[in-house]
Amino acid sequence: MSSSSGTATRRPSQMFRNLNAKIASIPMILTALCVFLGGTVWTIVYSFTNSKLLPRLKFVGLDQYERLWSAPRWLTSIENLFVYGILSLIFSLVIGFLLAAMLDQKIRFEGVFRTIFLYPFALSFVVTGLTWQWILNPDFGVQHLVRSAGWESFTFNPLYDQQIVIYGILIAALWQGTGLIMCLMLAGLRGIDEDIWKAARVDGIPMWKTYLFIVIPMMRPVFITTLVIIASGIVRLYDLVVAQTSGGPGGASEVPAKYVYDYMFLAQNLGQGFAASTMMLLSVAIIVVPWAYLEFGGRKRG
Amino acid sequence: MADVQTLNTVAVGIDPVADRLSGPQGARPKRVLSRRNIFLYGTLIFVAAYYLVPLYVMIVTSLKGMPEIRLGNIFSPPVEITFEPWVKAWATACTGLNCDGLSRGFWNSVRITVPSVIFSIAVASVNGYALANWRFKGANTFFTILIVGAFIPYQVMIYPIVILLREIGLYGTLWGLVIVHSIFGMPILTLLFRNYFTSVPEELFKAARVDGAGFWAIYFKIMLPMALPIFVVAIILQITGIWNDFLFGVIYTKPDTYPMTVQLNNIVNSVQGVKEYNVNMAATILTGLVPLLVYFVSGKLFVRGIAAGAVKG
Amino acid sequence: MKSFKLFLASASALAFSSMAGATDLEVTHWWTSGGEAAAVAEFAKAFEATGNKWIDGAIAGGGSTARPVMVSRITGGSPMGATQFNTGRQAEELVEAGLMRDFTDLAEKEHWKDVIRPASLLEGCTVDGKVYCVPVNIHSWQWLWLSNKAFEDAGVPVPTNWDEFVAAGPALEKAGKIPLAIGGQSWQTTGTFNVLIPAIAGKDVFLKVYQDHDAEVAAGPEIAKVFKAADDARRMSAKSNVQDWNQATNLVITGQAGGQIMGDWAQGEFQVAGQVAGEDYTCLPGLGVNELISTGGDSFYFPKLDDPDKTAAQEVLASTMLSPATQVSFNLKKGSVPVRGDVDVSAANDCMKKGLEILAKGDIIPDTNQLNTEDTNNQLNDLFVEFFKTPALTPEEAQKRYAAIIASAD
Amino acid sequence: MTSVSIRDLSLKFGALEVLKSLSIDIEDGEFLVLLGPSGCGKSTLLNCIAGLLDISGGQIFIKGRNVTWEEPKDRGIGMVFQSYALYPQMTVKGNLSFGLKTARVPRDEIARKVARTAEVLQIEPLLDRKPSQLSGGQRQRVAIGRALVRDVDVFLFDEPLSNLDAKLRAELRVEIKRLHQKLRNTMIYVTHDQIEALTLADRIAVMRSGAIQQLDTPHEIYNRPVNLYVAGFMGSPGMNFISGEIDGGDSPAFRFAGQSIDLSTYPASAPIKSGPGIFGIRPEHIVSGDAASVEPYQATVEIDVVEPMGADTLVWAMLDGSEFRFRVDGQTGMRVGDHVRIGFDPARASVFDTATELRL
Repeated sequence: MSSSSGTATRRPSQMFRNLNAKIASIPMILTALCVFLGGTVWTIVYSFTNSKLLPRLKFVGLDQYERLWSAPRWLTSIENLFVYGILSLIFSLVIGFLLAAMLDQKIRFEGVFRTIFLYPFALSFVVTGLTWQWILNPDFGVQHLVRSAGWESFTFNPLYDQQIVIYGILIAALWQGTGLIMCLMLAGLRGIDEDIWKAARVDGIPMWKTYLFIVIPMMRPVFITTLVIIASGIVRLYDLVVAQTSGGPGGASEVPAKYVYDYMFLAQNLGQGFAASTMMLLSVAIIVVPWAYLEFGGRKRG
Repeated sequence: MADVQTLNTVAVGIDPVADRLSGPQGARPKRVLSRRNIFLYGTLIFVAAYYLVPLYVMIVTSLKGMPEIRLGNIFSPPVEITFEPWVKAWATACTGLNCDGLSRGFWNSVRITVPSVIFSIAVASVNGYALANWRFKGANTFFTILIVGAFIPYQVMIYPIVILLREIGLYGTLWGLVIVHSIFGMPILTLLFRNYFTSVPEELFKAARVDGAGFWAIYFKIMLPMALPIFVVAIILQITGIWNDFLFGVIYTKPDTYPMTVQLNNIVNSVQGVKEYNVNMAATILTGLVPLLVYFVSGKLFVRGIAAGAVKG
Repeated sequence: MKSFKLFLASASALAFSSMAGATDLEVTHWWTSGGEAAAVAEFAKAFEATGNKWIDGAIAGGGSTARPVMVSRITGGSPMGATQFNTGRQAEELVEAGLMRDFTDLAEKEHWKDVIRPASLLEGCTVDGKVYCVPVNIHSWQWLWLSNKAFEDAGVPVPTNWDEFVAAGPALEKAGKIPLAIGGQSWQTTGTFNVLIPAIAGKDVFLKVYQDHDAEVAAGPEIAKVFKAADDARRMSAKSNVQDWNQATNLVITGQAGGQIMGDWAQGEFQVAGQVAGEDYTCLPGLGVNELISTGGDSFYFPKLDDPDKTAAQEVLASTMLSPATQVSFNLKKGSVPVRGDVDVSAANDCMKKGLEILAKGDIIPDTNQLNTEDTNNQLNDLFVEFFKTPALTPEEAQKRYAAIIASAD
Repeated sequence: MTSVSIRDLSLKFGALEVLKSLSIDIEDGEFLVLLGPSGCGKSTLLNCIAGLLDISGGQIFIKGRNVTWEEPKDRGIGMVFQSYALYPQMTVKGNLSFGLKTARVPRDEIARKVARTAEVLQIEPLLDRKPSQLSGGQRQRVAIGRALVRDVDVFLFDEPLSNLDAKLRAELRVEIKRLHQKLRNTMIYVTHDQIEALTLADRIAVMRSGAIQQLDTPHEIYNRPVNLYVAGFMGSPGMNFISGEIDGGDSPAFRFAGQSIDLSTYPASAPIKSGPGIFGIRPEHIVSGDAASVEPYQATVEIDVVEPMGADTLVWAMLDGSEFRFRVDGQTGMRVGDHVRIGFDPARASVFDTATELRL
């Protein structure tokens, strides 16, 4: 041993600790910084310009935002997203959980039912939209069927009625998405210790109470994953609307993501599209960033 | 006694050990024809019908001729079954001057999906592993940005990515599209893998370090073989997501490399006179066939994989 | 042909293998309906006759789906060989950004200035005195297409102008017909309104509003009359549950609807369906009130490319598209009017002949695509799609919003 | 010669100081036990020695080499974990040879070493099984084998027996002791079980909230705990404590509730001063019945609870308001309510200053 026990080695540079882990994370770091953060900053900067077809740095202050908030279509879009978002969140969670709870009752043909509930998730929103547009078409879909069965005054044409068109979209969205939610919930239920059920039975607690007060609180991580999936889907709602109604009738089913796309690419008014993007990013940031930071930012484990 | 027998019959077919994760654990049943069971199965069958109707309508419509569609309602079974719409959708439907249906798009989709799935999962699994086990300084900040990124609508990012791909010279290439899919798959997949690797006992990781294994040795020899269930989930999610993608497919490729979904859109929207609903439906089913098959074949693995770690916290 | 030969020479000097032979040239467009596809085929045929290969890049779903793709690809550095845009301001910025190819030499050599009429078409392609695109056809919006069968069924004579048509509305409805077919796509509702302006209020008002962007006129009594007419149109089209323009046209073809306000491209659909003008259907230019037509249309732009073979092929394609033979065969299928005044159009049907006459008389207005930016058009689309589908939105209220859009237009 | 030497080691997580400037020197071949309740930092310290946690300050030497910033694999250590941490997808043989393979040891040498280790631990029949096919005891044996096979200087054990049932725990405990006697490697062993500590250790370091309370032989720690904490933690059942007053001076005594215990024979480290104090005596140092009559201090107590434990019986009683336990023979006939004479020698007791909690 040449190095006597008295010598002190200096703390090596932090740069090279876990060097391999850092190298392996380069794609993630680049994506986070260049795409998500960089793209966001870029979008925000250009939202203050009057860029038309191509991005140009001619600043016009808040003009784009003033126009955005006075556009009836944008207001409709926000309102639609709000209604759709709340209903979609509630129904996805409730239906997903109820289906999972029913499948968890030691039933026969569980696999068959599970596959039936899950298969729509394999289909794209475009396919979902087309199919439901077809089923909800008043001239040959459900309304036609009921009317030809004798109930002449029956009216069910959500895609052609401005007041309820957003519910027509919701029906299709739930059809497509609840299977995955059910799957997540089912996985969560299977992760519950069986002793809990024994304890509840011994204590004579009714089943619904056990679910509500014991099981659901224990499934917090599942609900968080589910929430991320549902919520990110809500903000991104676009394909389904385009495939089902193209925003119609009369712009009654417009959504913010479509506003962004249309103004960026159809109207060739990038500035306006970026302003709408910024508003979306802002609302996402207000809701998601504090939560994500609490959930993932702190030093957990250990 | 009757109760016990019922229980036994119900338990048949469920291997209590092997299927621990996928086997039922809820409250146990009492009698097959109890009021509760009638309610349970009744509800399940009713809901299943709601989920099946669109598939039924798609299949039935695709087997009808156009005159029959115009007359009958969409729910009635075909009087005369014809496979012509399927042939047309696959091989002869026209978009502009190209009259080769979806057939070309199928192979394009395969060519896009395979490398995208492999690449995006490779990157995300390494990310998740690094985040769960190596936690270098700042890692959580990047991860938080990534999770917030999961909420950014794709439309918002189209333009920055066009510029990005142009700058690195990959616009319009297959690799450009692979990168785009990897970027947008990264948040959810990384979350999935991170959660899974976090649920692996940390001592295992420590033991491997004491044994002299480095970052990659631990990943390939210890973590990877243990993570198969979550890989199945990731593969299923990515195959469906990428196969079904339309937006990136149309914007970041060229006509001769258009994926199936873009061709589906072309067929469905190329209205020549009247809408050929039967052809549209056949094309729709054909396009959805690959992800559907994936689900039908591996649905059980999917649930098991999710249970194995995706939902832990 | 000099520059073309120059290109050929340099290309073959660079590589023997890449002779002028079959150069693939990708052409993107959104012509996917029956009549449109048949017309595109004429271009492709003529181009392939020159020994090159036409790679068809059709994107279905109309300009609104296709244009983002085209713009992204051009700005993303992966341009196609040639691409369609509407004649007008859609590609203005791409030209300004130097992404498009300058065809001034070819235009001078082939005397485009002399053969293309009206001159406004080539002006639309000209930026700073240089020619950047090739107009291929003239489309006019101002047509009312009527189904003779529908009126026969309703027991009323086929109208000869807008007012008679409105008067016949109740009779059509009684016979279970949709009086006026309008597709759900927003550009169709805006188009309908823009056709009503010159018909109801006259050419001057149209130009004041769209050329000068005079908000006072837009808020004035003349436009109020137009909104009244639009209100009639809204009532008559209430039951029209279709999305695409050609589905709406199909309602007219099959006699389910009385009429449709649509551009002359609808003629292609009648033709594909084997219908004869005057017998099966009737066309009223300028809604039968004020016989004038707009001179919009389609143009092809050619992005700058690095490959010398493709650059040469671009030139061949541009030249081919404007050649007299192609102009005739293409436009007959498309239902549009050739941009050349020196071609033989005796094969044209009645409706097209009417259009040619009006054109010859010079009763023309520019197309809104030439006057407005896409931004303004899109705002108008938002307004009119809402107006036509929302009975609760009064004409007065809509006119207020209309005037505001015009005021902010540039 | 010192085998492992820790100098001023400290570790902070943000503002939280987990390890507070620890210094320990461990002799070659010594068996050191880190003992303490959960959360005292003993496992953290072990992880620092292993290099699995980056420390905030101080240095670590192994075999005279400064390894403070070396990778775990370069420190010449082997480690055994509480949850065994066997690689589930590898066979026992795979588990044993993984580290050697990583270090690129020649294949025949790996085979030789694995065979030898398997022989030492008597796990030869298990070599081709997967961990999921093994019992808990077998798994832990494999885990020990994994550390053993690498021929290292220092073994680190992180609560290796906590997941086993009582019987297996006792068996493996002896086995580890035997292993140590045979190999004479340096071993550092973390546990919260004082029986394990007392039976295995050459020296024990009792830890509390990141600091070492006492580092000494098991005998010293058991008999002469430096403070109230160590006294209370060591021994089962725990030491009896009585609060009262200390009388200093020439004939020192401990007074409580009218009673007085003579401390003149107490081996104090310094002259005893007056003041509030705590008197501690282990249950096993109290005798009862006739034997009590020879002890310097005697008292009569009423029996509260009797806990027969087989070999002996634990008796709970009240001594003038203080709860009191003592150990008697398993065959005793004592009953609840009986009045019994007890006695002990204050020289075997420990007396603490109430304020500083330090032993006098």
